[in-house]
Amino acid sequence: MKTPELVVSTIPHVHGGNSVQKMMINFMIALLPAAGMSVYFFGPGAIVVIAISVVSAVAWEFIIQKVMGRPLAISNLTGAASGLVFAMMLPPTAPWWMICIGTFIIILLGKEVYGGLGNNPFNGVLIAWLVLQMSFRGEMAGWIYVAGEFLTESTPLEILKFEGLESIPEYFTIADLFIGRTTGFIGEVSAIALLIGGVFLIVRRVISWHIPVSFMIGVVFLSGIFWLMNPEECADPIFHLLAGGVFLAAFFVATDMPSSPTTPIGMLTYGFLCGLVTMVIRQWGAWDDGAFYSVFLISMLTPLLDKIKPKAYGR
Amino acid sequence: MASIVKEFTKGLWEEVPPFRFVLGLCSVLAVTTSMSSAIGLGGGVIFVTVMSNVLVSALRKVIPDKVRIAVFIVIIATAVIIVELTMQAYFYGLYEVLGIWIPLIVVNCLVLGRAEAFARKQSVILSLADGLGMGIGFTLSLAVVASIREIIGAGTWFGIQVMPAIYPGFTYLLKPPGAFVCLGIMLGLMNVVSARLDAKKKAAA
Amino acid sequence: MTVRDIINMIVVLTVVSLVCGGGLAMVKMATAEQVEYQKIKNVKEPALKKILSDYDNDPVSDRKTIITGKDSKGKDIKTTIFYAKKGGKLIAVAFEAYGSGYGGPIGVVMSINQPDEVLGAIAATTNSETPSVGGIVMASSELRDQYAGKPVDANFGLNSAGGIINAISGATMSSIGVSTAVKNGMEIYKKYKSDILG
Amino acid sequence: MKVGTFPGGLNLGSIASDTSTFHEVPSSGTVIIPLKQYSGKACEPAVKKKDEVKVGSIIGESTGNDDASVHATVSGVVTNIFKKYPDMKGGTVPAIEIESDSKNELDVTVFEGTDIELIQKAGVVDLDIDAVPLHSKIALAKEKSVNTLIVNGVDVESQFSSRAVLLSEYAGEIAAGIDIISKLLGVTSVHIGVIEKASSAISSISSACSTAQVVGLKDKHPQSLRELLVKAILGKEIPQGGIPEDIGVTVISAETALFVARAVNDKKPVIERFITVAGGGLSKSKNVLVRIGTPIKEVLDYCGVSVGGAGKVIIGGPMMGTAIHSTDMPITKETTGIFVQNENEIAEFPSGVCIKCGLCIDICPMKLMPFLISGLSEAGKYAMAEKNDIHGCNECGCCSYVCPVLIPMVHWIKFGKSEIRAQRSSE
Repeated sequence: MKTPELVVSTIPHVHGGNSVQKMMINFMIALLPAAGMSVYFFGPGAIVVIAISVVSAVAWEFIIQKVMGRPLAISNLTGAASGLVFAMMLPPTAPWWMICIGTFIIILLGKEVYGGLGNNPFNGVLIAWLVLQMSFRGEMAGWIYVAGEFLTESTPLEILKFEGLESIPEYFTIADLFIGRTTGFIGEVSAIALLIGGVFLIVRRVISWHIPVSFMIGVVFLSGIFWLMNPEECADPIFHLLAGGVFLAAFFVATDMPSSPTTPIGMLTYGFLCGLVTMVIRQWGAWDDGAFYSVFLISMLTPLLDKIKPKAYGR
Repeated sequence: MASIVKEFTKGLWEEVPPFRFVLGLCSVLAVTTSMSSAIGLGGGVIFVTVMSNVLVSALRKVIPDKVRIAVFIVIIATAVIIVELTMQAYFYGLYEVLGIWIPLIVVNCLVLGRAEAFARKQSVILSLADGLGMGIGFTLSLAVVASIREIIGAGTWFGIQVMPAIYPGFTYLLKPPGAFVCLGIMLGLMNVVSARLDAKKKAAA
Repeated sequence: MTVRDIINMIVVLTVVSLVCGGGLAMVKMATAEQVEYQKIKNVKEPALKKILSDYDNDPVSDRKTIITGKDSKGKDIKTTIFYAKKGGKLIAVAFEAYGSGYGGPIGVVMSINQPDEVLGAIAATTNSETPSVGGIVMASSELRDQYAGKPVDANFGLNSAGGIINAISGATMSSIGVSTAVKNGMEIYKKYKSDILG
Repeated sequence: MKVGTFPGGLNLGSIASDTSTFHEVPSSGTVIIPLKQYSGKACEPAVKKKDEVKVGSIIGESTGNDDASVHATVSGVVTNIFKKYPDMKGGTVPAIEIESDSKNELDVTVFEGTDIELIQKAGVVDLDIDAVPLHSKIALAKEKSVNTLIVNGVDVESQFSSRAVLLSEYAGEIAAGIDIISKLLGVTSVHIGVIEKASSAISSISSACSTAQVVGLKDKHPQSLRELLVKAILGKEIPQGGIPEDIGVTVISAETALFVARAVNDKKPVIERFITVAGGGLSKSKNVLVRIGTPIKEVLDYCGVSVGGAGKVIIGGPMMGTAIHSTDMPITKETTGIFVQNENEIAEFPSGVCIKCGLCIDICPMKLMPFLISGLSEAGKYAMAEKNDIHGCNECGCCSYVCPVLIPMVHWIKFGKSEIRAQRSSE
């Protein structure tokens, strides 16, 4: 041939430019409102926790990938994003060594031992959180409350569980829960900030609406049944939706890609089951909040839920 | 003589029961919360493997094939009850801690496995070496897992404080999921190390 | 399979089982005494340590079992007596007696100092009383202190029944149980004194 | 006006496209005309070396049901008859080389016969992705008693605009062609699918063609595929592995109707194509009228498109087209458009580990699970891939386009399909 050789390859010849890095940047941007609110309510302690968590997660990722002889993949920002979500699930008083242990577990036991990103059957952040919950109960429950006067050391759900429904109005109103003027893990307190972030994620197509919406429907459904049966002792669905980690779990934890189903019906089932189990734990369980536990439990069903395929065209 | 040494040492590395054959895992998971219970159970297992191997090997020509499992179980159960009684008589505290796990040595697949796979076909001396090696290998594995779990989980070793007093104790490792994770990591490390060794051997050859 | 094989199987199984059974029986016999000692040492010694003091022997090995009457089914009731010695000289005896409390029998170990025959101290062994009530009775020194130093033949009933012991308020049943146990114990001591000290 | 669409698919945000009329590419020295420009078997050459031909002379005559006549597109001398000339699909076809005498004399021989014979003699094929000879397509449709005709007025890819321009410029001829075809088929309803945005195309075809219903369609890739055209316009689905005729529908493209009108009314053969040239430094795509057989190089030169040394020339669009290795290849009836990429625009798919984000499932217009099928093909588990509807894939490329870890899913699916085909044929 006379002309120079042209490049030949299979289709498609163009790419949309989507990448894990872009998704993770969007993911972290979506967490910024919640992080900002946590700094406002909990003070500089929250910044320290977030900074330690993000930096140590990236550092562990670097070290572990070097030691294991894997190609470095820090630039896809999954480590940083995991560190940020993880910080959201810690109390503002979390000691530095505990955060470092947690991020180590995220990267090693949550991701790299399975062969790296995409092969992990569970959300590494949840694994680390559960390990810390089992090991350091005291350190995982140190609330401080900075903006405004000191009210209580218990979270709304602890008050509901151990003091009863009638004590809640003494400490919190629904508006407080919505804005975040309450106790809890640094990222879970402000429902409005999480909602803004979650909607941003859905608009940017980083996550689909199925899991968060069905998660909340599950919570509202079961708490509604409990409430209708016994309005004297059970809190109403709005309280259950706003208190504790439902928003954080629904938008940022349950939607972890490798450990959640991929098909629409699978995602809807997954979210709904997460919501139900959350309420079961809150109602009858030993823990006050079940949002994160339920996600971990239901993510074991993911391979099964992935068998629910959409109806193919022409089938 | 060389074969005796070989049969003895294989249980220490090449065929170390819990990590290579993934045998006897329930006790590995259950009793490794502290060194003393791990060593206690390990001692019991050594005695039982040695005794059952020796007896099975001595009787190997007499035992009819069809009822061999029944005979093995009778022999093993006898050895286990001797261990239980002895422990009750002389190490009562340990006996209390280990509780159900001592009688459960009877169904530890390691013991029956060695009787069935090795002692049934080999001479008494070789069986003795095999049983001893396997038992010690099992005990060492227990000790390794227990050391990791006790030192990191509780900050102690044989009940003696080894970590500084400020150490908070990573109690996750003392709980059942911690045992699984610890065991999994040990299995992984064993594979990595032996793969490296094999590669070296190949490179040398 | 021939008849020979079957017989062979049966013979081997029987012989192996017999030999193993025999061996086990021997081991059991050989260790029986030590096992009993260990059991008592581990179960009773903590209670004994609470009520005996200033001794230099091992009360668990210096023990004697005597028969103290018969129960409703005609079986012998056995009581084990522990001897505390100092320099080879008997300083106290200790044994266990039972009274009935709110949630079943209450076991109380008591020591009787020798040779002056006064009550040394008491402690609970088996205690299935409701923890919040019976537990208080046994844990508080209020009841225990009332017994210390009393002579053996004092009236150990509650003062509501003409005795010398004040019941703990709110735990009358448990107090009655403890006091009955001590009373029973004193009866045993007085009745079998010659056996105990002999 | 009715508006239809299908679930899934991609809005590619098409580049600025040329909506002016077609520029004619001047004929040049030599043309190479393959004797197979459609799916079917090649024609026998009807000329010998050194024969003189004129524009419109038959050089390969259709004899059966699965071929279509081929005509000379310039006047001049046959200089070469190739037995094996490389085609863009990687195979070879027989081809005829004609050296032009620059006179462009018309062949005055007049075709005679019934409408369907005229279509066969004029060499009309369905000018879409799979160019099927039209007379055989009509025969098949009659056999299956088709009652609906869909005219595909959607450009094969979003970057192209030739069909939309054609519909507004040549509405009258297209309407006439549609009438002829619908009479031949005896269909009761006719739909014309046009992209909603192409308002001038919609208005002119609506006024020209009163019997047909014009349906507006969302500008989504791959709307031009007939499966999705049927879904968007009629709401029906074609059974997997089937053809539209199975559910009583036949789909032809808008330019086919134009050439039918010319063949039947004017007795003119198909010697040219209306195509779009896009990419390669063009700020705006360009619509051109090209004689069949013109080397692609000349078309690109005419449009002022530069191909760097390591660039890419794609026949068809960037999503579904075929990259060719040389610009010496001629334009054929199968050429749906030309898309050029410079070296730095070429997308690479180095393949990462799937992170199960579900975007490919979201986007797949055929409602498949692309990551699963491609993973199974890659692992060689073809039976399982078949169970997961590997044959339902129409290779539109959407899944790879959105994949954040750049898995070449279409590649693996195509590979899996060809392996399954190979296994079948060896059995």
